Amino acid sequence: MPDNGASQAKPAPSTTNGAAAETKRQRVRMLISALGMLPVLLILCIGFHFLSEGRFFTGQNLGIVLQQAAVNTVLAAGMTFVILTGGIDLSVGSILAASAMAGLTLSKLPELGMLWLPVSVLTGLGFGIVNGALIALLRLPPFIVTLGSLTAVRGLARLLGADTTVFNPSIPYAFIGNGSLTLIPGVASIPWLSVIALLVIFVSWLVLRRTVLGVHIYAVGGNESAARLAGIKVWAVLIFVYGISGLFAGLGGAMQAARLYAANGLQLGQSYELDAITAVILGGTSFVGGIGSIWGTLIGALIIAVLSNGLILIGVSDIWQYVIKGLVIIGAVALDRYRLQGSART
Amino acid sequence: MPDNGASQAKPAPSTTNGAAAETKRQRVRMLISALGMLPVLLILCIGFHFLSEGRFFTGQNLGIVLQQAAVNTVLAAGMTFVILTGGIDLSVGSILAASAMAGLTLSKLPELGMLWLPVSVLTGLGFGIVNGALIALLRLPPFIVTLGSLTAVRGLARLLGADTTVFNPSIPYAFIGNGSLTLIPGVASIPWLSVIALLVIFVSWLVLRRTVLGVHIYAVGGNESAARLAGIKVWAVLIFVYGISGLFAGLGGAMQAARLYAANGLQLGQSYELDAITAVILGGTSFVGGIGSIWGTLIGALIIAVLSNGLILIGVSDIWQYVIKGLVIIGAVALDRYRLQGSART
Amino acid sequence: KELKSIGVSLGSMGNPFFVALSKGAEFEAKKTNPNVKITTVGFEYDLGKQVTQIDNFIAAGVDLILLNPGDPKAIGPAIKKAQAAGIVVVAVDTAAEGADATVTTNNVQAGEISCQYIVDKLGGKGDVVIENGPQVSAVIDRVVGCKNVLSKNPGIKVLSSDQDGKGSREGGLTVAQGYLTRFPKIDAIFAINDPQAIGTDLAARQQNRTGIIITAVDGAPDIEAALKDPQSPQIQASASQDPFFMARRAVQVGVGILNGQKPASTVELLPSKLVTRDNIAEYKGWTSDRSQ
Amino acid sequence: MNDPILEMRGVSKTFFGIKALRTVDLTVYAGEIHALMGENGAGKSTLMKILSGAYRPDPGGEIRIEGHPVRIEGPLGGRAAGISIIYQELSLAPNLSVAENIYLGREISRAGLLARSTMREGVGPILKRLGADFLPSTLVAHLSMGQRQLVEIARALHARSKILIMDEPTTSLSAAESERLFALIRQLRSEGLAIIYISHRMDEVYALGDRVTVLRDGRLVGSLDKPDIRADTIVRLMVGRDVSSFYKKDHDPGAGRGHPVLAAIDMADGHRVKGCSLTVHAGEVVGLAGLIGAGRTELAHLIIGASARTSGRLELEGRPIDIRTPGAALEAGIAYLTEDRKALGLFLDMSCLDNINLAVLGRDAKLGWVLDRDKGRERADRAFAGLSIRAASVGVPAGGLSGGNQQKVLLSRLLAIAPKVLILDEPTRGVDVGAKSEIYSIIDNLAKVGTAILVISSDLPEIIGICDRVIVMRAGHIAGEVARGPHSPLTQEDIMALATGMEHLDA
Ligand SMILES: Nc1ncnc2c1ncn2[C@@H]1O[C@H](COP(=O)(O)OP(=O)(O)OP(=O)(O)O)[C@@H](O)[C@H]1O
Ligand SMILES: Nc1ncnc2c1ncn2[C@@H]1O[C@H](COP(=O)(O)OP(=O)(O)OP(=O)(O)O)[C@@H](O)[C@H]1O
Ligand SMILES: [Mg+2]
Ligand SMILES: [Mg+2]
Repeated sequence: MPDNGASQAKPAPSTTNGAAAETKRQRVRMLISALGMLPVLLILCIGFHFLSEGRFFTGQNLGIVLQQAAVNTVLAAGMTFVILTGGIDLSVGSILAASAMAGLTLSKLPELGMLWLPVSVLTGLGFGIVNGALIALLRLPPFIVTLGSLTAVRGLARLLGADTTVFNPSIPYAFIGNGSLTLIPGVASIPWLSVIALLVIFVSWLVLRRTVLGVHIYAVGGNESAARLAGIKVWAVLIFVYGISGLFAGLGGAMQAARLYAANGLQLGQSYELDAITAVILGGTSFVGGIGSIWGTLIGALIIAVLSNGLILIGVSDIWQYVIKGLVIIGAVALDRYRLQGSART
Repeated sequence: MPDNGASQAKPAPSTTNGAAAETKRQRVRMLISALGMLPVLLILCIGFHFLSEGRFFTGQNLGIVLQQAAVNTVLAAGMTFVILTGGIDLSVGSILAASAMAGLTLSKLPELGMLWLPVSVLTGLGFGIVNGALIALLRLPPFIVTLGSLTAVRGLARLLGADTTVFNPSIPYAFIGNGSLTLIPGVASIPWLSVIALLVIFVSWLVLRRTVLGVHIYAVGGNESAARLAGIKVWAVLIFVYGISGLFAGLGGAMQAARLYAANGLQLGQSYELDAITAVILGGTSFVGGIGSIWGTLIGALIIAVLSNGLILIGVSDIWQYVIKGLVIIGAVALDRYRLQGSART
Repeated sequence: KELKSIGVSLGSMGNPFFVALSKGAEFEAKKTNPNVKITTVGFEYDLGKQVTQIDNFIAAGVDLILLNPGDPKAIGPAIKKAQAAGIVVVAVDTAAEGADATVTTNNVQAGEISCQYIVDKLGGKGDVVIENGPQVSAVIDRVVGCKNVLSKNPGIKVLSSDQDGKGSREGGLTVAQGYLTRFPKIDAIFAINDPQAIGTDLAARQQNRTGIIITAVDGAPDIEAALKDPQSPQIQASASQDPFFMARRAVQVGVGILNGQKPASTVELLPSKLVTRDNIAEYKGWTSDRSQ
Repeated sequence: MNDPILEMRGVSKTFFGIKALRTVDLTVYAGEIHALMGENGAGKSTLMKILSGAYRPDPGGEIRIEGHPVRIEGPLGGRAAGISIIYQELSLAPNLSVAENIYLGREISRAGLLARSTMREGVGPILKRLGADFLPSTLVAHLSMGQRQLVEIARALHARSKILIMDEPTTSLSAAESERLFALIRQLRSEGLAIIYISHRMDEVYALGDRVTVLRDGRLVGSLDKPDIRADTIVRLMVGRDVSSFYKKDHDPGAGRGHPVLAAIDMADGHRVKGCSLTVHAGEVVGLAGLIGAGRTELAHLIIGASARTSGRLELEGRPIDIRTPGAALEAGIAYLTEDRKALGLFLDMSCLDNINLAVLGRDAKLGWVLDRDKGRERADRAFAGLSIRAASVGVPAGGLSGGNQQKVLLSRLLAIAPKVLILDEPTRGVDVGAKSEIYSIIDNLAKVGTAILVISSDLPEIIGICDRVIVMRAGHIAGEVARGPHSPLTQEDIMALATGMEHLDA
């Protein structure tokens, strides 16, 4: 058998030792690229700390930052799923508003009040699945479908409250909006909103990196027609990711409702989709699909929250906040590109 | 010459006649796909005409629709260039506002007042070129760059007017905003705004379809690395398309300024980018790049304008306008997809 | 207690009204303490964003928060949180539940006088359009005021009140173009603010429609110009507010509370005055010198 | 001979610390066809991309053209130096027409306006010479792989350069097209062009090559002149050892031909496939031959449900089966290897590990969902060893591998399924001799254990070498079948006669 002999005669492509070392090096490299924006985040934090005369790194302020990042983190996690498949979901802000409205309206009914939280989340899931079905089954472009539902669901959100603010100061589970989980009594505590956000990130990571479905999501994003030919049910994957995005938007709506005790169909969640997308892209996920990680998204969301918090903390005027935010976003990506130039990514 | 013999032995691949017929068939097919949404537009118009008891197809109302479509058409034309290369420009609304502010501020100076129009347009061009340079030279993702300038340029627009509304009731060239070009005295006239929009579309068509640059734009969108290997200066093409998008946004700013005699750095042009992108995508241009036509964009922009105008005309309330607009946008694309299913496109 | 730093959260900083408000607040605060630190932010009508801003103010350790509440009731919990951190909260332009004090224009009354002007001019008979705007409480109040007056006059027919002019010239222009095509006869239009009124006028002029009475609320600089402009005779009145003074009052009240002086009433309503083409010459406007 | 037209001296190239080329020398004369050979990943394409300006070489080397040292700056520099190239990976813009692609970067314009009709006319002669059956105005997206390759060739020829580089130009051409191309190449040689020709097909190198240069692991290992060009010498230089039997066919289909496994009856898509029936038995390797555009790929797509059929039915092991999606085909045990590995096969950004395991993830998973990463890793390591895939590790993205290695990764995915029916569309396209013989022996071994195998190939020697019988398609129909009898071997002539429709003329 000459062919077998052949493959033996040749030096094995890589010894087990070499392979292990290589894998390790690759892991480190992946970690670096996943945590790509971490240096930017740290620089921002330290900068704000000094400029605000030491007000940034206080327990209270960090709690506020975490809490402010929470809703956007949850939306961005859903958005990460969608963008990994090469799609986009513009409707998360509207879905968030509609879910919050549905939840709050229900919470005012005495018997069913306790159900408001699951109802909120399921409302979001429902809208997400409709988006997904239109995209996956009718093969419509995600941008148009979710732009359509951005508009239509916003209308529904307004209808739900008859265009007024729905308010319920005694909403059940209000603690998730404003309470904190005590880690060490009297010393360290973490807002429930942040706990939820971190859980969402963790679950997303599990799904994306530890399940078959996760690989399928990356595959659909990397090469949809190859995925189809490889036997992956592309339509199911697409419905799943838009469903998840809707679900997380619904959860975000519940979080906002618990935080504000109120919701307004017109105002709530306006242009949240831009913040969520920004977090995802800052986190290194590619618009083309197939490349990216959920940890990057978390860091992206934190950067946005730190930026908003820090600029107010150091007393920058509203106008200049715009200018600086815009420049920092561009600068962060430019820095990242520059940093990666030496490494394996092109 | 053995090769010649070979090709003669085989029946000639296609006679000249056959070739001409094939070309013609292809043209027809392209026309159909370019005008893809025309049926939807017509259905909408006719529907609104009946529902509004014959108020839609009046000379005056058509003039209003054309006028309302004008600014979005101009923005969408620039967006078509960008999307054809596979990019996106989210900053057009902000650039429009900044250009209008710059123009209006200048128009109040007695000596330089007449220069406001070119200054507006050039302001837009300037911002566009900055966008393009960041994208082409630093290789940053278009979404992030233009999202950054969406925010930063908005801040600059507010700075220009010190955060108030700048107004000038006696702005030079006001006729382009509110006047009409008389075609047949007393019978037919067309708003100057629409004349400008149509000119923009025509020029865009010339550039895209009749110049070398146009082919290069399509090539970059179709296969960027192939374009690079063919010696096309991809960076120059990218700077050009973002520059054009900025230029048209500047022109849009001038049109708005002349129409409203006023501009407000914060409010003007808010979320215009979504309308512009919607027009482009409704018009059949693909987000992937390389596929699409400027005529489709025109029809897309008209659909949006007809929808806004028609819903007000038949007295649908604001809330339901949202719901219906969203559904019509999705429905239009779905219809288009369905229509094409039988034809050669896959 | 000295006023060292103050946080201001207003609707939208691109609106001249809020700019005037913030200037008034700055003026009064600087008068109290020249070294005061003022942070002014716009919440773009997003309640969540406003709550976030209040959190940030708490973290930054301000003494006084001046806010234009995103929702009169729903902002309550956030206000409580600020108060728990020892911060005085004063609401301007819109009342807020639980605030230490509120200083606002009487928006219902503003809507009333603006529409009363229409009724008077029409002699109690005619077709009127209420050009609505974004559903925030000030706008809702104005429309309520307007409807109060119009409904007392059976001869007045309200053609429509459910279109959103987005509070801007452009929105007003677009909506009015639709109205003018839809209704061949309109006698008067009440726009919920000045930019919408001007946009409405532009639409009417474009279509050569005359004889429509347009009124609004605000008394902003651009309506001042329009009321003086012979080319826009259809814009006839605007119920003025005085944001500069309103903010000054709010800061005064707030400083008072900081120093232990409870105001007589938690809500201070500033009456609105109607500016018309006749009395425009006497109108001081938002930008006139305010150092008195 | 006279002075060389091209001299490359000490050219090196490093990709992120990995040396792809180490001080390579290459000398090419005008009027010769210079074959460049080497295993997958040896660095052939990289060397040529340096020459065309697509890559910048490491500092230190030198390139001389007609004796003058040149620096080639970018693709335009390559063109200015008189070099044109057909890239191995097709580099066309699918959204542009054939003419626009051929003229890309060198468009003709008059008064600033594009002269489309002039361009269309300008490419007519060259397309005719290549025997292309499509129009200059056709969109490239509407062309099949083979037709696209003809466009690439037309583009390179059209540039009228001194040095013409062809990096595996015949990978998707059928015998007739290849022959026409060879005639053209020979003619260009007689016109004084220098042609650098890269191929993994020995027969082409014998037929064309005046000289052969062999690369191994980025190093130059030798040059052979015409008289020395023999399979054994080349192969020994390439792989550093002997590869004795090339085509491998040990399984015995003859007497003990198994039961029919796959039967496709009257398949049609109302378009390109017009009623085709075929049967493949267990343990049998059936070839599917035909000219490009005959509809072979399309027929395979119909069988696995990748495109919708308008008529026809399938039987698997005698039972009717309804397959509408590739997923259903895989579940039924029908695996398909695509001819277009970049667009339809691989996930270039994903690791080789994921690419190899993709189809069996669900089967391996714990609790039905949770990835079994150890199993996946083992499988990938086995595939790497078994097919001697060359890459830094199983973790590197598949996009970074050389073409042949990518093909092996893709093949590993299908083998992981252990299918009943294996449809291979151009399985050795762009694969080096060593790997080819490995793939042939894999096919042979699968046939031995009873797998039914359908091989679509445009490489006739390959079809003849490994198949038991050959079905020939022509213009969407099954034109006939050529069987291997005890005394009548398969011949290229019989197949070509069916493929071109010449058998009627003979009769
Ligand atoms: N752009 C690139 N980035 C990183 N590595 C590369 C790149 N291009 C080629 N390589 C590596 O360089 C080596 C040589 O590749 P090359 O494509 O030149 O091989 P080849 O001889 O043409 O092989 P084949 O016969 O399979 O086409 C391979 O190890 C390949 O992985
Ligand atoms: N995506 C496509 N769009 C339009 N036409 C196509 C497409 N793919 C193939 N064709 C056409 O279909 C016909 C059959 O193509 P197919 O690829 O099935 O043939 P084939 O015999 O497999 O040829 P090849 O050797 O090129 O693979 C060809 O004439 C080709 O022009
Ligand atoms: Mg190669
Ligand atoms: Mg094929």
